[in-house]
Amino acid sequence: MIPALAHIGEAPPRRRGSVRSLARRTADAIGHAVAEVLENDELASGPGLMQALDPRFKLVSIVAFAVTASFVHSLPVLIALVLATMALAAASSVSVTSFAGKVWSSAGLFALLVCAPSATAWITPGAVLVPLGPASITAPGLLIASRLIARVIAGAGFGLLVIWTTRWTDVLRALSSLGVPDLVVATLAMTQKQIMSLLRTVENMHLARESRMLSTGSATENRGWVVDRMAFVARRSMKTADDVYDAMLARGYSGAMPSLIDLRATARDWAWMAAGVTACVLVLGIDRMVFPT
Amino acid sequence: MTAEFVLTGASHSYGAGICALDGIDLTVEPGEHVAVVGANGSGKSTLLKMLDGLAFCTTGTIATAGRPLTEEALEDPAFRREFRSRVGFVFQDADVQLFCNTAFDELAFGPLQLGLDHDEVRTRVAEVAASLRIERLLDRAPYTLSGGEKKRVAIASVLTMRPRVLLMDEPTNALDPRSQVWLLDVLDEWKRAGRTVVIATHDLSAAAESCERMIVLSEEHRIVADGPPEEVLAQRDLLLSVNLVHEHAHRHGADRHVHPHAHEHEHA
Amino acid sequence: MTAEFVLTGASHSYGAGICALDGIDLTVEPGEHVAVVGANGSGKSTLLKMLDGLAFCTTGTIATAGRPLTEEALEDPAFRREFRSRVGFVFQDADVQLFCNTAFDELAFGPLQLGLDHDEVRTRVAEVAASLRIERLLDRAPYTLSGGEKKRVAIASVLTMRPRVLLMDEPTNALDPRSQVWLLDVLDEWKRAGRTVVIATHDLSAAAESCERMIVLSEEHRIVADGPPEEVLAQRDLLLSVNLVHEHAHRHGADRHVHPHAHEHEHA
Amino acid sequence: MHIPDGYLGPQTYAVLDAAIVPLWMIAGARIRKTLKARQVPMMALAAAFSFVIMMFNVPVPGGSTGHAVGAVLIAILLGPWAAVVAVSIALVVQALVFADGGITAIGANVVNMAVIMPFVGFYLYRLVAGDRPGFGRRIVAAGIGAWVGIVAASIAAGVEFGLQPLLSHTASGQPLYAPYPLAVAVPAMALEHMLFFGPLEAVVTMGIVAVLARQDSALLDMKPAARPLRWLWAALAALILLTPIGVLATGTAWGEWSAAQLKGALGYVPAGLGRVGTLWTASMPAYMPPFIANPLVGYLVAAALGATLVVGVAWGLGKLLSRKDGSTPVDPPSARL
Ligand SMILES: Nc1ncnc2c1ncn2[C@@H]1O[C@H](COP(=O)(O)OP(=O)(O)OP(=O)(O)O)[C@@H](O)[C@H]1O
Ligand SMILES: Nc1ncnc2c1ncn2[C@@H]1O[C@H](COP(=O)(O)OP(=O)(O)OP(=O)(O)O)[C@@H](O)[C@H]1O
Ligand SMILES: [Mg+2]
Ligand SMILES: [Mg+2]
Repeated sequence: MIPALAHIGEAPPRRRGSVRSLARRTADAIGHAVAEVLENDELASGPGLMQALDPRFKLVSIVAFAVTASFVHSLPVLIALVLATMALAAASSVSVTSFAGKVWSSAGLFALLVCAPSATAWITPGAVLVPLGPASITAPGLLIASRLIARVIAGAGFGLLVIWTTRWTDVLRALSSLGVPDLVVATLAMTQKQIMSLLRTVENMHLARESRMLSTGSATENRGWVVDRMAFVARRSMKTADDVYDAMLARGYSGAMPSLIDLRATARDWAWMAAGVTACVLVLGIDRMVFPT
Repeated sequence: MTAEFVLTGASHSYGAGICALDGIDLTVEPGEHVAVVGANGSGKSTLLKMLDGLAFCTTGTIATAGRPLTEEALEDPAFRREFRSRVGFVFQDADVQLFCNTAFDELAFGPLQLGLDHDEVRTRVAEVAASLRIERLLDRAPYTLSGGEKKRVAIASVLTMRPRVLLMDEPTNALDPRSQVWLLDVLDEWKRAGRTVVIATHDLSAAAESCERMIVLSEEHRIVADGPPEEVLAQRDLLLSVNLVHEHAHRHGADRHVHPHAHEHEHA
Repeated sequence: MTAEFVLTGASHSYGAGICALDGIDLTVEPGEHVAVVGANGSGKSTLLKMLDGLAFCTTGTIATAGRPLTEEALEDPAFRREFRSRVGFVFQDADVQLFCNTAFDELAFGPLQLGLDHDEVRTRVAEVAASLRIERLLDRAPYTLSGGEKKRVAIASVLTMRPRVLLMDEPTNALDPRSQVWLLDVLDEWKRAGRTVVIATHDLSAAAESCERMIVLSEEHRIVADGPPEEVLAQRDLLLSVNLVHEHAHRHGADRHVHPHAHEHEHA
Repeated sequence: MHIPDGYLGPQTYAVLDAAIVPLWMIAGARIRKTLKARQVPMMALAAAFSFVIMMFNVPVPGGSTGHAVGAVLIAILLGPWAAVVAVSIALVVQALVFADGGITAIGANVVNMAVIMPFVGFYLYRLVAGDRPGFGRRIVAAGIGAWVGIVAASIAAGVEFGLQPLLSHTASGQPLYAPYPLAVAVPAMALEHMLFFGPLEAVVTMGIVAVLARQDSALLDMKPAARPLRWLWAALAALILLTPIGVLATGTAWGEWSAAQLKGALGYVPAGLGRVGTLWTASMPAYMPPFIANPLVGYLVAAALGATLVVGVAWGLGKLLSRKDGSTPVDPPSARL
């Protein structure tokens, strides 16, 4: 399940007992998801610290950050990393509340649910902090859970920040100039386009059905329809892929996908790089020296 | 008699601030035939989708037959049934409208939804298929048809429901001349039968012929003209200002028939 | 000078015995502007695809500039390059033709494949975008555009390649009247510049204006008429027999301009 | 089942990340041969399809909805190697565009969902479907393949999680990454997928295969059986065998756990992300009573399944390999792709 699309099926605020059709809900959710990606493009082209960086440097940093965070063991340092992502968000004209909300709803909440039992005396015995009978929260348990949650939201937060501040086309450009084979980049590029057009197809199929559906349909009916539609989309997609390939051929496609790559690293990018390397070394140093586990 | 559709200050944006319609005030009376014209991207398709309850107002309101047309209202099974069987919609892109495995299923989908008995469904499908000359396509999968064949199946799939209100988005697109004439004949018939039609089109002369009212959308997504087609089309400066027509139009082009008899064979 | 295209007994079937073209004999000379007309499903799109080396003969042969145009021939990189840069194709369905992430990439795709340097590519894109009024759409993803905007991007993406031969499948479909006129003007320009154009269309009057030769395909997928548009369009019985026009055509409809001045305002 | 960053320690993700590079190269070379020039649009499409299939919400009894992964279906339609590439691309796009699944965990996610799932599912499908033309049997085979495929993937994910406390802990023994031992993680993952997502995957896969069998049976022609790599199966077998060893290693008296404990642990299902809450309240009572009450049973089922899987797969593999290449009924690979 995709966090950005996590509301699909859950659907936007739903009154109890309301019988919104599945079609309507799916169409909405998908439309919403597409809009979200579009909004992302707008944010990514706006002003801000991260937006101004060369996408190649951002891609490298995302890996560096995730790896560094994975080596950190101490809770204070992990919390510092979380705060750092928030500071970066603020510096990139991202609303910190919506950023934190997104991180929590996509990764944090889930990590919390997963870790909750490990914070209790069931899984981790130890000094009881909050006595709740068998569900008492223990000190070592809390530490274990917090550590994992902090690491997860730090990683997810930085990833999300890079995604929010980088346009997909720039990600592709960066991949290509970082030496990822043309064929792979071309496939990735087209996948995103195909996803969007498949989404459009699905959305429109739902709309077209909606416009001729007199009732919202029973669950069984909807189930049948959904499975049937997936088969339909599969078959039609095969034809579409053929047509698209023809269209590529018609415009001279010969296996290579050159693009107008114009990535020029500036002093700012190198400064970012230097700061990033220093930060990683510092973080790991402090983690191991100041808070040995 | 209550109006078929009433829009007050209706606007629609596609997320990210892409505005598609801006403050539309419009009343469509039962039995009216209204043509919506405008440059590409002016918001015609969005307007029709809103009338069909597929897109909703970002601001403003829209009502049909005296009831608000909102997402919640359509959740009421009775209203939904009444609305969906009263209003039919032909999409601009036939490809996206066709979601069944065969053209036959496509034509039968609506009538089956209406709960008609199977013989009646078969009769309707056969009738409509014959009038659109698509009988021999009924067994084919929609995505293997030619562009115009798809369009015909899309139109047929709405006609089998016999809706009282028809929303058509560029219905003559991709149709061959004969089918275009057939469609205009059908529109004439509907006018006599008192059905309501709202049609988005780029064929100004056909719109002028088949509709008694024409609405012009500007590139800023607002209504800038609304009246009988002859009057609207006479405002040449207005049409030029919304980029609907071209200064060369007299020499040739799609709107050349606005003044169809002003020149003699200069293009032959 | 060798002919641009020579077809001899060319046929095409889409598997399962669905015949789309049957024994076509046709020669297109360089600089000719040819209109292909026919009822829906008569095989116009298939013919254009064959001319563009995207569909191949089931029986018969097709040659371009003196060389056979087959799947194997196109595997030769030199020929392929020469052919693809010489011939451009505007698809009937803009949606399948647009496969890049932004309209800008779409316009730049062809020139980049030709190996032009980046400044040249940018100049071409800017030029074509301006003439089609799509500058403000360049950053948008094709799937968020309106029907006509997509069509304009599709046409633009071929024009940036500056092909010497242009195959266009219903290019004016979905375009607003102003853009339709613009396209006809462009066709005129190309005629003067000696470029070859083959265009499939349902707009008989526009075809008559912009082309000096018209080919009629029957519903049996054969060529039944080939000559100057005035002569072809005068054969009313023939056009009726291939279901291209309608008997009512005099009253109204898309082919009413075949005899544009024979009646006075009876439809007003 | 998308594993985010932070759950797996460096030892685990580094190994898995390194493992997928050769896998991708082999897969790339294979599809290059069969798909030729069409590979870009075709792979893009398959990837997009696997992405979108995860977005169709299927109503399941109990008032909730769920979605499928589709890896086995793609393997049936395009062959297992194509499925490797397609699902991998979908996962990479999800990570890079939607921040779903971690950057460091890409290797783990690819191994689970893009390698183990399609290969296990596909060969089981072939094994059960046999060479006979009947579509009924094919549909059943697809369902079994899909169910086992997703369960196998979930067991792999469970093993990856369960290894964390063994591999990385503080001096005092506190786990640094995913906190639950194999004995909790594996049955938790496996149960959830056996009871909930597995049946869903099977229903969806069977549904689509059934529709295709009726309407477009050419799409179901047996794909060339790309000769699977022995080491892949060895690795899989090792993973499954590790499970009981893990139990011994942790030495927990896990038969004494309460249902509530297991319930908490079951939260380990990233695929149920954001839905976990409703899932418990809505569908748990309907699905789980007999099993949940006794985790021992659950674990035994998982272990038995793993063992059956290994044996079954090995048997199928032997059968396939003993058959000469040419005798497998295949359509020319380039015919449709
Ligand atoms: N992909 C396909 N698979 C099977 N049959 C097809 C396919 N595409 C077209 N056909 C059939 O081939 C015939 C010719 O189709 P074609 O698209 O060339 O017609 P056309 O003249 O372009 O029609 P239109 O005016 O509607 O665009 C039609 O009968 C059509 O049904
Ligand atoms: N799905 C979408 N996402 C974002 N923007 C959209 C979407 N669909 C349409 N738009 C934009 O909304 C505006 C109105 O589009 P609409 O399709 O209503 O125009 P139209 O008048 O029907 O044009 P056409 O004559 O080309 O069919 C356009 O600017 C278009 O780019
Ligand atoms: Mg439109
Ligand atoms: Mg056509």
